Amino acid sequence: MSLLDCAPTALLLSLQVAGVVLVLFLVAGIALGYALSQPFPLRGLLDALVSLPLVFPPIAIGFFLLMLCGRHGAIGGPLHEWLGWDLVFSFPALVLAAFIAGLPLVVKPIQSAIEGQARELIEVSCTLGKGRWETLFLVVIPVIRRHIAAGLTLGVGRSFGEVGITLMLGGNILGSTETLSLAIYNRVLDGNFDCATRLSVLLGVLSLSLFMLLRRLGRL
Amino acid sequence: MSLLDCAPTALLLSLQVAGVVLVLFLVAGIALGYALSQPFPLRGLLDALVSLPLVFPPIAIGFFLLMLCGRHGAIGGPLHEWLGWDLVFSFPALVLAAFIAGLPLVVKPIQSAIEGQARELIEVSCTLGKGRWETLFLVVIPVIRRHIAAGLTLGVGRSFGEVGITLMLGGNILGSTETLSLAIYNRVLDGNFDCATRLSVLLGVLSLSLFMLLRRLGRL
Amino acid sequence: MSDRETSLEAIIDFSHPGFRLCLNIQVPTAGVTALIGPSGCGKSTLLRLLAGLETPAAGHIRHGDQVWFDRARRIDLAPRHRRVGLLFQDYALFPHLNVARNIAYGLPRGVDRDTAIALWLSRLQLDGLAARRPDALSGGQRQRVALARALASEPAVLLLDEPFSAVDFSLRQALRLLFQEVVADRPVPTILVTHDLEDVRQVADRVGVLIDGELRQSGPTAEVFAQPCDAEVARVLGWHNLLPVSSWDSRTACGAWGSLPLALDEPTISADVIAIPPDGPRLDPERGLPIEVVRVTDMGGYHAVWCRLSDRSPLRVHLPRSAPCPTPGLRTRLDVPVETIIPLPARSAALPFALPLTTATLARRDP
Amino acid sequence: MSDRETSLEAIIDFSHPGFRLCLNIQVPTAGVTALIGPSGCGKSTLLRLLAGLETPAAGHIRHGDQVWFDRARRIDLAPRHRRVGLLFQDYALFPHLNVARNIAYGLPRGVDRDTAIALWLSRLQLDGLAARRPDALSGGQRQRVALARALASEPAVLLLDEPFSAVDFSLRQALRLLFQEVVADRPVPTILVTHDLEDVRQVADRVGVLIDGELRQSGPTAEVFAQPCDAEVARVLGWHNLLPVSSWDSRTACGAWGSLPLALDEPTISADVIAIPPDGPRLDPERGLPIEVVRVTDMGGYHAVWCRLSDRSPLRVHLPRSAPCPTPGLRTRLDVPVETIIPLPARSAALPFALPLTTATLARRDP
Amino acid sequence: EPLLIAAGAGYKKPLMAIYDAFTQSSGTRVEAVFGNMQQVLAQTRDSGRVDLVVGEQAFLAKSGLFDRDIVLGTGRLVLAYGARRLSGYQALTDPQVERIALPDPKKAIYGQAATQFLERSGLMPSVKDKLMTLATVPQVSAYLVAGTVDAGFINITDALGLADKLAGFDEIPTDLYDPPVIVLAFPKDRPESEAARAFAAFLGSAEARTILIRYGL
Ligand SMILES: Nc1ncnc2c1ncn2[C@@H]1O[C@H](COP(=O)(O)OP(=O)(O)OP(=O)(O)O)[C@@H](O)[C@H]1O
Ligand SMILES: Nc1ncnc2c1ncn2[C@@H]1O[C@H](COP(=O)(O)OP(=O)(O)OP(=O)(O)O)[C@@H](O)[C@H]1O
Ligand code: MOO
Ligand SMILES: [Mg+2]
Ligand SMILES: [Mg+2]
Repeated sequence: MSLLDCAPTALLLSLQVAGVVLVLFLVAGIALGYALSQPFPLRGLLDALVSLPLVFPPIAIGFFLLMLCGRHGAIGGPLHEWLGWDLVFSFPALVLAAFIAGLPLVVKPIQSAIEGQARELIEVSCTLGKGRWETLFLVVIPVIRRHIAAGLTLGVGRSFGEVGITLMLGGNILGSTETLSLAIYNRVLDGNFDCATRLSVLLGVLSLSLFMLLRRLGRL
Repeated sequence: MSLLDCAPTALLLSLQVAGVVLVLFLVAGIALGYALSQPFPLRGLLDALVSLPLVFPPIAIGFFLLMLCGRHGAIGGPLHEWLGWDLVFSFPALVLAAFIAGLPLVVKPIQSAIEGQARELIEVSCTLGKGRWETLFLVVIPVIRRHIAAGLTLGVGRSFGEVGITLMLGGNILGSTETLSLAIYNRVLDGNFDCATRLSVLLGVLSLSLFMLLRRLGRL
Repeated sequence: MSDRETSLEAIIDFSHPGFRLCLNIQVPTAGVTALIGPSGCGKSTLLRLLAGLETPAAGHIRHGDQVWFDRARRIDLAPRHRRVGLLFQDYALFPHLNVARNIAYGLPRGVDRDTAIALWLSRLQLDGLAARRPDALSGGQRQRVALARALASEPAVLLLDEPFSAVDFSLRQALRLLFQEVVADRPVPTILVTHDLEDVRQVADRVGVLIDGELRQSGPTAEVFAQPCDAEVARVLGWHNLLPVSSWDSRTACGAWGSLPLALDEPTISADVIAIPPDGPRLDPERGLPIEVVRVTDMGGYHAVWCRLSDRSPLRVHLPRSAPCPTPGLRTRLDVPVETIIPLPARSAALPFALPLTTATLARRDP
Repeated sequence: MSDRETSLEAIIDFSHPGFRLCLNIQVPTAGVTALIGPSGCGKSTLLRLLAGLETPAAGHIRHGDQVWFDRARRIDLAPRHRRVGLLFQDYALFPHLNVARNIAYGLPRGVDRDTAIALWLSRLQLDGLAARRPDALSGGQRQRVALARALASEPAVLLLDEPFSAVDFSLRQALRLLFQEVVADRPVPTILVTHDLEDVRQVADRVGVLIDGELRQSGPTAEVFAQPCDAEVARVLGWHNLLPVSSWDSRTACGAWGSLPLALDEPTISADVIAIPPDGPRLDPERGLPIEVVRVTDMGGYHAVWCRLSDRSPLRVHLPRSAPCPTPGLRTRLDVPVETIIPLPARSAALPFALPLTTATLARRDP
Repeated sequence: EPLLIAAGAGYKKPLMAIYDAFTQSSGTRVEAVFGNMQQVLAQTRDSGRVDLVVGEQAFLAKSGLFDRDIVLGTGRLVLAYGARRLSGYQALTDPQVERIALPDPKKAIYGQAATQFLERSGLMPSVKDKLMTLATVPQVSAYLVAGTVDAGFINITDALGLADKLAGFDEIPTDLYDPPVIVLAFPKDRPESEAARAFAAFLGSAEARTILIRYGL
């Protein structure tokens, strides 16, 4: 029995989701981390909002998001009526789920690194005539790259393993919105431990290579 | 309808679990972060092992742990036979689940902080005659306390929200091993959205206060 | 542009808990202005304020016609628009960039990077280090990279915080010459903070003495060195042998160390402290202050003799090589000619601090 | 314990990519040993090696009878057991501890903390700063806290990397005296790395000159200052006016700057470079090297005249106040008496590096 | 366009077989969703994309999301053994049996069925203290496999699927509980497609019947 029998398209799907959220994490994680490291009104609120998804059971978050984004929901309703666009059960839904689950893990390490290490270097960069954006790209990001790598490792790792939100929003449709971790979840609940083990090994190897890659990047 | 009708003992149970894992995270998170920031043989392996639980669907991890710690399992079997002790369905099982889910989130930020900031200060401390342990407590921990707080926030947050492992190992037994997040999970799956919302608000408020506390600690 | 147009003028009032900086400073374009003062007097703080990294509680900062800061008019130009070349006392190099890229970081647009990098590397004797990261540099090498970075950005104002403190004597000499050249080539208001009085003498046209957050004296270098306004300034200027006076009249000064003759013409001169220039006194077993010789050093042109007065306070005397050289441990006397003794007040008033526009603001802030 | 017993001896071979440090050093207990050398020559690296923060590729380090490091015998004592008081060039204060706790960090057991803290605060003129965190200190204040921390730990060996570089002149003077006192009270092998030659002259009993990772000269301070073994050492020692010689015989030396008479007795003396002590020459429009006066500074006891030779190389001359003072721009000549001119080789061999125990090891490592 | 069918997790195996057969005969692809019934209902309501739902009749009717349904068959309750095989359900009173797992009667139909059985068989008073209420059927199965519980009530489909990992199982006589009626229901707010009707028709075919019987429905 080959892996493909267990979950033919799950691997590809998971990699696609991981690829997209990796990019989203890079952008949103760094932007939020940078923003949260500087004082502005209501910072505390934003700070809490970012971390909050972490503390709720993913399946509950999934439920609430489903209600919000479904055809009868406050967001999903208008979207469906005016644009004819359904988020639920689609690829973007998988990405949204992975994003929400992993974001706090990316933002926190980046935020505390900027607060701790980059302050004086940001000042130098300003006196040398660089603006916020240039400073971000030329100084902040490279200086805290180790922490960015750590954050991305956590965030992408978590979004690999996430089941609850993905299941509710993505639908867990066999062969279509079944990610690798959903496939493991499904096989486990079916009692198909053989497949579950194979898929777990696959996921493990995949994640390890991703970790190595991110670590290398953080060291550069 | 009061909160107590929704889940009479869940709050207390969750707080107990959080309290115990907080202590465990402090110890294990800092110890592993310190160890992983220094070169030693097989460091890469340990590093990967710590992060790995993150990428698997919690319910799958729960399953494998259940198989391992159940009465027929490689660990649970001998324990049960010789000591008459069952891990599964007990309070320690809840703690184990929370610990495994949150540990990588605690270790990673601590590790990258020690690697980045504390190096020279550790050297100074050595020349001033302090050993590894004294240096750890007198220098490393206080210097990276901001990152420790960030790590603990993530770790405890995640262990609050964790459902999959807890459900399998703890049993999700109403009134006995039903944590707050399991209660939310259960109410949602029962279709009791009213209770689920109340409990979510409770969990949200609880987590926010914990976050504030940890942030204060990180600033001191 | 006339000199007046691009000079830097600042009136600043700023506080840290337990420390207040309050001064009025003008830095013309031509020549170098040295800023000296005891450790902790506020030099680095002043540079940070001028660069826009801290915000004054009151006052204004003007560069030529451009207002950088004005509390009353709520103007506060961002640091990056001030185009200040600031050398941080702790260098603050970018740890992730190699030497060449650190230097190139602030290069203005349109400047050829490679040429500029090569130029600054060779000017600061950093050849061969272009590809190194800062953590693989020695202290003096780091300092020179930071200096190159500040100079290469072609700033409109140069603020250098101890730019030569970590390099050896001969390199320091070379850097001073280089610095004079650079400043002569592109005259901009330049403040040089330093603890090395050689730097001041050799490089600075004007000097300001900052003590406890106040500008105590300022003027052309030679003038300030020749006539410090009080003993604190004299100490900053490296005057040796400042003896505290417990009582004095126009003819004599007495202290724990003994007594010495004075020749005060005007009664307005205070002599809270007297200064004894080291090449004034002669050893004479017969007359003068009793001393014990502690140490004698050959300084090339003369012998430096460290002695102790009767109250154990140290005194330094320079004897010509032709004079007999005493041995450590010798107890003898020191004849101090009355005309060499310089009377000084212990402490004079600070230079005036003017806040024409913002006194109203200040008053409102502290009811 | 006899002096020999607790002196510090090291034979060290160590490499960074592109830099090699290779020397043999003995530091006796009594007195202070200064270590000077150009920026980047390896001074800080040597201190780190002695403290055990870097590991030599070969060699050994002994403190009295105790072997700290021996490559051949695979001994490498951990830094904390070496009891070295190391002042880091960049201070490396603990950012989370206030001044008092930074100072108290390394206090030996049994010492009363409060007394010790109060003592060191007042000794280093840090009173009132006990409760401050390092980030609220000025550069010189930080340096003094780091110095207090190193001294207060009552180390068996003191290694200070530019301990006075960030403080003003008069405080520096006070710190030198304090330092001499402290070292006299508890004599331990002490290495003082500094770029300030005043520090060396005033504080050091011995001096070692490190150039490019090699010990080029070492000996009693006065001796080394009086007779540098080559031009590179002379430059480190602050000798002015080192002119490169392109050709010479026993009677004349010629260079791009012109030619000067020599009086070499022995043919073994090389004159790759000649040194002209600044108080040797006299201005004389009639004879000597043609010069242009660039700048004149009143140095108190004399005038310092900076001139340019015909090849534009700088020259510094000290004229007594009694002599007429030239004005900048004046073109005249400089008469250099032949007996003041000092011939020097450009570069001499390094002091012997001895690796008696470990040559075998070395050979094995590099086949 | 593929047909999206959502169903309770307990019917996964027979339904997957039927979907395969249907796709082969009609050429219409079936997208399958399985899960907890609440989840399935929420997804049906909020996604608007579910064509058909398979579940227990009364439960689906209560939700009010459906117009009509077609009966597929009845589910059957079994008592499965974890550590070692028992002689039958009467052995549940044996003191050796320490833990008996059952799905939550409030949300799982087999939980309800198990309670009915215990009441009607009169075993309830003597086993009450050994009962362990878990959330779902798969969870009960998991503990059986892990050997953490001695016996547990699950459905026959699961029991057949895990036959080699369990110590054994016994069917409960259908007169001791009301067998749940499994139906195929058509959501109200989704227009009935051709394919959906074709699938409903296919369930009546001999091929589909054979599969359902093979899995004990
Ligand atoms: N954040 C702060 N809180 C309180 N006091 C501060 C803070 N930062 C600096 N100070 C104090 O302000 C004074 C001026 O500091 P500053 O760094 O400007 O001194 P400095 O003149 O540059 O001294 P140095 O020559 O030693 O570098 C010092 O006495 C310092 O202790
Ligand atoms: N990690 C490294 N990799 C390569 N070269 C290095 C590294 N660290 C230091 N060096 C080089 O080693 C040499 C000695 O450095 P060291 O810090 O000992 O100099 P130093 O004598 O203390 O100079 P300074 O007076 O400027 O502080 C320098 O040329 C420096 O560039
Ligand atoms: O904790 Mo989850 O709901 O299994 O991803
Ligand atoms: Mg300063
Ligand atoms: Mg150094």
